[in-house]
Amino acid sequence: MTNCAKLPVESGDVNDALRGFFSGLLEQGVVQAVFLPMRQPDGIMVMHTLVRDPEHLEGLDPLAPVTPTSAARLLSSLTFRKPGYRIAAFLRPCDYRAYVELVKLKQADREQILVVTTDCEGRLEPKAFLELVSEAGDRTAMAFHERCARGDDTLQLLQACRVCEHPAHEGADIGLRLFGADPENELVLCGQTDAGAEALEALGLEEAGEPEGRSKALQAVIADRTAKRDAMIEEYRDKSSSFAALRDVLKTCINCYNCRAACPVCYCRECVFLTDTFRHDPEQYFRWAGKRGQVKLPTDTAFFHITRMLHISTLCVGCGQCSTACPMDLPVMELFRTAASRAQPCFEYEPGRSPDEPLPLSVFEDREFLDLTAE
Amino acid sequence: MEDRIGFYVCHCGSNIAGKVRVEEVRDYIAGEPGVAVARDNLFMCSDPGQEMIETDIREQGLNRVVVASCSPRMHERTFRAACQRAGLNPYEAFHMVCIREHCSWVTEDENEATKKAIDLCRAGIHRVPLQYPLDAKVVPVNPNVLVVGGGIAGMQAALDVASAGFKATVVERQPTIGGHMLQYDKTFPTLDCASCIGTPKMVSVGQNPNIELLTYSEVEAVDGYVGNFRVRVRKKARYVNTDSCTGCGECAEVCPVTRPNEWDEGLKERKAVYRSFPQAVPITFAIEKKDRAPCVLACPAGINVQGYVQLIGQGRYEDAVRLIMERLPLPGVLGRVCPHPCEAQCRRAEVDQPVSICRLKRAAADRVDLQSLPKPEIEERDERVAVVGSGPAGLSAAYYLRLKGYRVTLFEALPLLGGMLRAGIPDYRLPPEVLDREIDYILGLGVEARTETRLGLDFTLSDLKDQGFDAIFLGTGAHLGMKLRIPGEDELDGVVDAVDFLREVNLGRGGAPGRRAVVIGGGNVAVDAARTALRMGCEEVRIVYRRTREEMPAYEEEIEEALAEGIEIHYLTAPVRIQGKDGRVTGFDCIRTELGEPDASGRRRPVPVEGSEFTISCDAVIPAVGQRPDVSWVREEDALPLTRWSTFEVHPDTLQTGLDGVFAAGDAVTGPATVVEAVAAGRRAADALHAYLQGGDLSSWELTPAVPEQTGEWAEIPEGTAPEARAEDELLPVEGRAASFGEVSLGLVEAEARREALRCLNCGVCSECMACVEACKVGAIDHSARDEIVDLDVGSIILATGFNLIDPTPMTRFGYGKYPNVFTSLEFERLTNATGPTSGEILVRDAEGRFDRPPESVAILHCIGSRDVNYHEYCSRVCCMYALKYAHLIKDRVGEQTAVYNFYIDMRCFGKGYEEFMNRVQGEGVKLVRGKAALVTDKAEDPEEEGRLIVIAEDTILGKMMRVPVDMVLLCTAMEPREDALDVARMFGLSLGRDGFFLEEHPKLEPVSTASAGVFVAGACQGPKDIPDTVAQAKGAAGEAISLSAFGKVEVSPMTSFIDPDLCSGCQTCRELCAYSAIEFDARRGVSVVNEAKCKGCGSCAAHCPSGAAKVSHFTDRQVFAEIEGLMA
Amino acid sequence: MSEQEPIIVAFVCNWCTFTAADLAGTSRQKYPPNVRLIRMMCSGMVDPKYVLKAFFEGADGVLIGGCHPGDCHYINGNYKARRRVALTKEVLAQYGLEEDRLWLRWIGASEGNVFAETIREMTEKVKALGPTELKKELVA
Amino acid sequence: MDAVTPFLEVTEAIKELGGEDLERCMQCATCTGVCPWNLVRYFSPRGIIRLAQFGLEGFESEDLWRCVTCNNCVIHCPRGLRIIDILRAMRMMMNETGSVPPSLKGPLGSASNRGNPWSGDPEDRTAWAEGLEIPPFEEGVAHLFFTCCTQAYDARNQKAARALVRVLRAAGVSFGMLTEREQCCGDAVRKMGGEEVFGKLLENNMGLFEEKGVRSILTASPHCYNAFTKDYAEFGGDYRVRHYTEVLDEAIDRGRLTPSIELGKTVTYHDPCYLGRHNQIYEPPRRVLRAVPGLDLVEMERNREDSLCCGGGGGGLWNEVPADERFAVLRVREALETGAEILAAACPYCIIMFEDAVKTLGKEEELRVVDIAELVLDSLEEA
Repeated sequence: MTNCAKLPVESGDVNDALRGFFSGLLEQGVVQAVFLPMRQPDGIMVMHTLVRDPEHLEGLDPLAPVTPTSAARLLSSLTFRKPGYRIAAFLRPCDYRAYVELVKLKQADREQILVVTTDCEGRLEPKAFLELVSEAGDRTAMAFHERCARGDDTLQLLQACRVCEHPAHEGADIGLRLFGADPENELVLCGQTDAGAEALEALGLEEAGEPEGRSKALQAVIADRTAKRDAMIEEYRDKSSSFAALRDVLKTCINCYNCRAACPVCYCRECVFLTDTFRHDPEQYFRWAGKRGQVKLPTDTAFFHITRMLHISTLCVGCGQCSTACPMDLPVMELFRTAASRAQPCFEYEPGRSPDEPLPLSVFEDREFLDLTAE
Repeated sequence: MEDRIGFYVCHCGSNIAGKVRVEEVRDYIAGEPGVAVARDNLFMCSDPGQEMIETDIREQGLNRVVVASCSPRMHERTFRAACQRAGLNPYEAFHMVCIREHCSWVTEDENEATKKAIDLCRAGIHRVPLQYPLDAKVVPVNPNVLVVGGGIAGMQAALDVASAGFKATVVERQPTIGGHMLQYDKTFPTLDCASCIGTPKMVSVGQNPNIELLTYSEVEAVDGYVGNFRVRVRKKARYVNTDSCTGCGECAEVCPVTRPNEWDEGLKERKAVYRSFPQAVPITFAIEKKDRAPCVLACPAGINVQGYVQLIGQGRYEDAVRLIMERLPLPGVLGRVCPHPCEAQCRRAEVDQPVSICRLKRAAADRVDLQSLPKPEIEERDERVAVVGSGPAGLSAAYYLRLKGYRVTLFEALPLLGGMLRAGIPDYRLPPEVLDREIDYILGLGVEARTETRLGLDFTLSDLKDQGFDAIFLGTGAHLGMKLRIPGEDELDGVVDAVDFLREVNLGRGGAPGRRAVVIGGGNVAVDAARTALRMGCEEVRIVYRRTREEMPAYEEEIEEALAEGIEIHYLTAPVRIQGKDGRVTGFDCIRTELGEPDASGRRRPVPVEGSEFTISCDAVIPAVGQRPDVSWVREEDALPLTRWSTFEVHPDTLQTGLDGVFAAGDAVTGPATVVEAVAAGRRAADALHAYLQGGDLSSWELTPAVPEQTGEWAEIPEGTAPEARAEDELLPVEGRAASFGEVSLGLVEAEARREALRCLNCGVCSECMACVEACKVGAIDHSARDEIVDLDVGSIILATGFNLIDPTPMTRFGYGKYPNVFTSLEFERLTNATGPTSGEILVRDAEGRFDRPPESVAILHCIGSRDVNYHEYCSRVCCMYALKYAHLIKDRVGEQTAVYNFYIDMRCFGKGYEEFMNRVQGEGVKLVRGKAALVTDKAEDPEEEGRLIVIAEDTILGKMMRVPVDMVLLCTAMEPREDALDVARMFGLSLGRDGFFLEEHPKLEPVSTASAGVFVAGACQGPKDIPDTVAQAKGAAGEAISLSAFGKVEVSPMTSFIDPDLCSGCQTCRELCAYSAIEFDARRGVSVVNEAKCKGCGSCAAHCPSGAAKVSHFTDRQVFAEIEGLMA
Repeated sequence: MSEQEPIIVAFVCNWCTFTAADLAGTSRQKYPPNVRLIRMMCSGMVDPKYVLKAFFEGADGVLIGGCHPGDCHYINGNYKARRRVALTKEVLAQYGLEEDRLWLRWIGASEGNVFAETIREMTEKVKALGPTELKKELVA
Repeated sequence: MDAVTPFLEVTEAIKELGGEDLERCMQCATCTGVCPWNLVRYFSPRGIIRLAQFGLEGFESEDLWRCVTCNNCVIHCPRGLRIIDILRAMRMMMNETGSVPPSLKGPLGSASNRGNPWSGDPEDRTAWAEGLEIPPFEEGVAHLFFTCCTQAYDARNQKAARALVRVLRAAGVSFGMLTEREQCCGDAVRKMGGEEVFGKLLENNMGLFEEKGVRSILTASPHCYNAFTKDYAEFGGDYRVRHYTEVLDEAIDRGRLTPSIELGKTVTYHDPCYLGRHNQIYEPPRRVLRAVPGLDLVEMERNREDSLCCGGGGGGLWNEVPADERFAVLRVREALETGAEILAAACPYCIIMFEDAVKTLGKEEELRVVDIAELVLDSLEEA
């Protein structure tokens, strides 16, 4: 049902074209605010910014291949109580899928949001992004796109993006086409939902068809990343096949709980590990040390990670923010995607697929898992 | 203030100390941090034990107490009370560790038992400091009590509750209270007569102002908690108003339908309107209704077939005709020509053959002079309705419109009224006098008839409007014959269409078509034409039909009669050409056919066979290949929409044509169809016209269905229903029959009709023949009653739902169901009861099942289905005693010399006065054979045993096989739970024991309370027991309920959940998980909040909440973690 | 009982399995001493992190006992427990926790013999598997 | 004082040998009541158990050897006791002291020395299959066709066995035979209390089966079926065992075997105790009979679990029983009462007992005793 529209691009300036698009949305009153990545005053780092005045769209750079923190978590802070105004939000597929889970958890609202997503060629490690900006400046996004289109594998993509099998999302309202497209002279935007189509009509953009090479290119990307994903999961299933092995992987974990803070679907106001349930009585440490000779501190490291898996392994969309946030560079995303690869099929559940799918642990069937209880 | 824990380990005599070295446990725990005092004691639960705790708390300043002894389910309350007496908060201070049921009693090795005990105690010591104060929640108790089941247990409980001044509501599934006990005659051991001691209880329950009686009712749903239950009860429709019914029983006298009476275990009959037994409370009757019978559903006119068949069975022909005429004005006519689709559905076919319903309708009509029926009062209206066409549709519409008070004028083109009934159907099937009689009755109601006035010729539709008719009904039928479209059809003399031929003959104007006639077609019209031609003098009449006998649409009996009259039928023959010489028919060319693929109508298309032409010499050809309405009269300006088969296009429900106020029905709308469908459509049109004339908006008008929705449930067909041949009506002898138009079928003789009607199986049970309505002097009967839902608010519930008896049929070796004189105990109780099948006489049955003579000897077999791992392992406790009672009753009633043998394993006469009763009965000469009866057979081995039942058993005392020939065998069948025990248990929150009865909270200490607080059990529903124990339990349960009601408030476990608003992120998953919807969402603060009144503390929310915001008090994460850490340290 | 005797921590629902354990006791059924009962109001109250805590504290097996589906005192607590245990088993299986170390069983209030039989069976299975890796290694 | 004193050592010994259920007998006498013996004479298993409960002499009387293990008492016992095992335990004690009735000495000795109770030469074990070229059982062959000793050495049963082989071949069943090393399944031997002899037979057979990789066994006799499913399982034997009527039933159902010739006979079927009451196989034999065109199957009053035993089990085949006490005679009379011309059997023991009974009653003309396989063969258009 996607009916697409064209956005002319002069002299390769994609951001200028997008600025036209987003300011159009504001001027036509389709939305009252836009929420998208904007260049910071230093001109280098890009952060999601809420903009109401089209004039302030000067420094927008939505396609910059970086998301310092999860856009889903940020957007949910704008919508955990139904906002009185409509927002057009630019979310990459993984952010949108995390956002859908937050909607189910009543931490975010879907109706007031016009979601603009893009074919996602992945994001860079922060260092690699800074290098690219220093080289390409304003054209960083397009430089990145060209090298991806050329299949340049020297690019230091985030590990999470290398193995991400969701480079696009049908559920978003509007999808920007990059695979098999030529953004430098024409941007193709497709209305994937009624709201999306109406928005495009309101802007009176010229009709356009899907870029023909797109679906083949998309399938190729998905196939490649799925293979890499399966390899990664295989590798980490071996690497963490016992508690001792897990302990070794996590041996440098300092219990800073930063991965929890960065994770979009870890929605607790305060993590139970920070509550007094885990403020053990000093005597208890003494007893542990007595029973086993010695006890490493901080304790409950593996306990924390496994408990977090029990809480969110079914909701994990593999966005990689946890690994990015880990000061000790632990393979947190790999461990959690491995856990998810077991938990999600167990309930035939795919996070972020659709807002109507109930959370697996909030429902149950009359007759299920009969082998579990030897019935 | 640091922890000061008092630890007490109990010896429990040798129960714990026998295996667990309690001193070692005491000393180990003494060393644990926080433990201020560690003692052991022989019996902690004893008063000295408790005092020791209290004094330690006061003197040693303890703030925690841990007792290691038996299961907390036993004495947690005792020790909490001790702590409370000593000033501590019972929930904060106390924790109990079970080292008896879970440790000493189940462990062989002493060391392992002691180690396990230590671990368990240490867990308690770690947990108790983390407990915090909780105050028991007190909720008000609604003083009303619900008693489920009106047997002796329910009645006794209700009476006790009422006498304590509280209101009890008794819900009983049967139409009367009384239960099993009131089915008995005498009761052991005192031989009190059951009704003498039972009926006073029933009467006082019936009259007690504090007891509300809901009989013929069932509980459908229960929710809420102790003190505050809300119970939904379905009061099943009784169809008898309990206030006005005096229980006189007149209605039962006239009710034609009999059913086996459940109260008499099926040994005696009762009527569809019935009372279980004379002393029933309430005294009022009830009517058993199942779904409308299949025949009623099949009748296009929706006549209550079962109703009039039953009335005919009673010889009440006028009532039958009146019932028929509610849906159909021409009983006599339809009794002769209806295709009777009802008979195709009659379930009697499952036994032998369907009931001959159509002939029965005729039998009734022929025996009633319509004029003698009381004139229906008609409330005159001034609107005028023109009914065009006096066929079945027109007559029906005219009749019902007239009954509604409209001034009806009937227009008929032909000189005589009746349409197809007159002109189509020959006299030998429908004598004109029958038709006239019924038409005159209709006219007699004030319908004005104008014959020989043809629509389109003598008047037009607009004329009618001008003449002031407010509405018009078109019943013009389908009188135009269809053409054969073969050469020679039009131009030759001797070719006459069947419809025209029949009309002319029936109006007395026609002559013989010729000497040798050929009729073409296979329907009723063709057969009628052929037999009429025969009667008009044709020497030879043949019917030519393109397909085979099976496909012929004519009625089976008509074809039979035609063949019998010598008419020849050529199957698989199709018309080709009619030959003629100088304008006259001389022959008829036709061709053989074969049946090919089925056509659109599903009938197989006849395909001509090459070169098989042949000629039939004849001088007359009568085509009868279908009719269509004559719509030549319709003019342009009438603008009457027609279909391509030239029938009127009408709205399917209202039957209104395209023209406002013009309705139509019958063959003119459907094309040629059956008479009954036309009559039914005429009645529907009358309803619609009535609505139209009252200015009703017809757009939303719906046909009120003749039959309410169905649950798909009919009376089961009793086994062993003897097959009886279906009554066939007498026909005129074949010879000479074809020479006259005298009616061929003479109908059923009265005796045969009455007998045929009694073959009806009464599928719907109550046949709604309304006989009872007339018989009831106070007008208490209301067949339109519906089930009622009643919501009760009660504080406590007493379940007294009783028991069932096992069905001994599968135990083939005892011969129950095979030999008529093998009875279950309950069946024998009914034999001894004065209101039973034999009015209290103990008799045995002859081969046909009739009780005729007293037995000379009786065998009573104990333990049938009890004490048997293949059926019920438990002993039913009551059989030995009632077996002795039976022995006494037989000796007393039938006579001293009657031999009574009891085959037993152990005589269990444990109760007060029981042994004395056995002593007395043995004195009266009952023979006790110590050996379970193995076999009951009728295979005699010597003359003495001929015709009697032989019980075979080994007498283990004699060490010999015994063969005891007797006339009657009584099986002491096991008491077992009700078949719906599991559903009832789940509805009230109980569980079932291994024996399938309701599980009490504790077999010894809490026999009448259950796991579900506020729900008590009494009587056999909790396990097999006799009346004394049942009454004792009933008084116990009443005591429990009264203590709740009297105290007015009850402590509810404070261990409910609560949500910490600072931690809650408002994801509301807990709200979705909560089974009691006890969690609401506070949108303003964006957090979920627990409604503590509704929360039962199950912890579903707490176990899910990742942040730990939702906690259950007394089972918080910290407390459980501490317990685990203590366990494994 | 020497050190290497396996310990099974059993979270048992108060209304059904705890009562069945009482019944096994009153009818003096003998079963191995390796099990330690922790009373929960419902199997639906068992938070997956309790199972984790038991294993990390050195338990060799964890049994969760609940009422038969349909018999739960709180209508459907046992159905929720079933999904939570399924998830816990799936996640812990990744770290080598064998199938027979974590059991969920429906044991009714009147099934003392079933309780004893289940304990015998599970002790046998857990004994065959030997001590858990967590018990040997110090993984806090 | 003329009294008896309990001698509980004997009771303990009986319990040791598998008779422990005797303690839970409540002496209700159902077993005596339903035991077929009491149709002809007084026989009280209850009485024998009573003596065993107190270890009193008298249980070793002649009656101990009368039980034909028909299982009727076991399925009706209200305490669910394994009565056959109690009596068998007492018989084992008698075997240990060598005091076994003379009629059983022969079969027990022959089974011990010659591997079959019929004193048949082990070499001739497969002689009955002469000319049928039954392939030996080895890798790739689906089922082992286990020859029952009675079929190997009894002439009448050899005929039935040959018919069965031809029918199985027509049904395309892949089966093979073992050599002479195959010995008696030991059911009768064990039921006579010859536990030691049974052990020898079992070892031989299980070793042979192990050696040849036998997984699936096809038996002609319900006794072999029962031995391989129950007795061998006690010693770790785990085989898929099927009685031939089940195999034929499945073949007919799958259309691989279609009896076509009309036989035009009325037949009644006798449920052998070891197929019916012991193993609840009632319907397959009846479905096979119904599949044969022109066979009108009529049921005797005592059918399925109420069937009356032919008297051959548990050593009954070898016991001397006066004519008026033989169950087979009663059963043949019942068959005649149904008006059937054929009494269909599915067990070699039944065939011997019924053939003898028909002769005793002189009813050879009116009633033929036929094995089901023979009936099926008669109805097959064999190439």
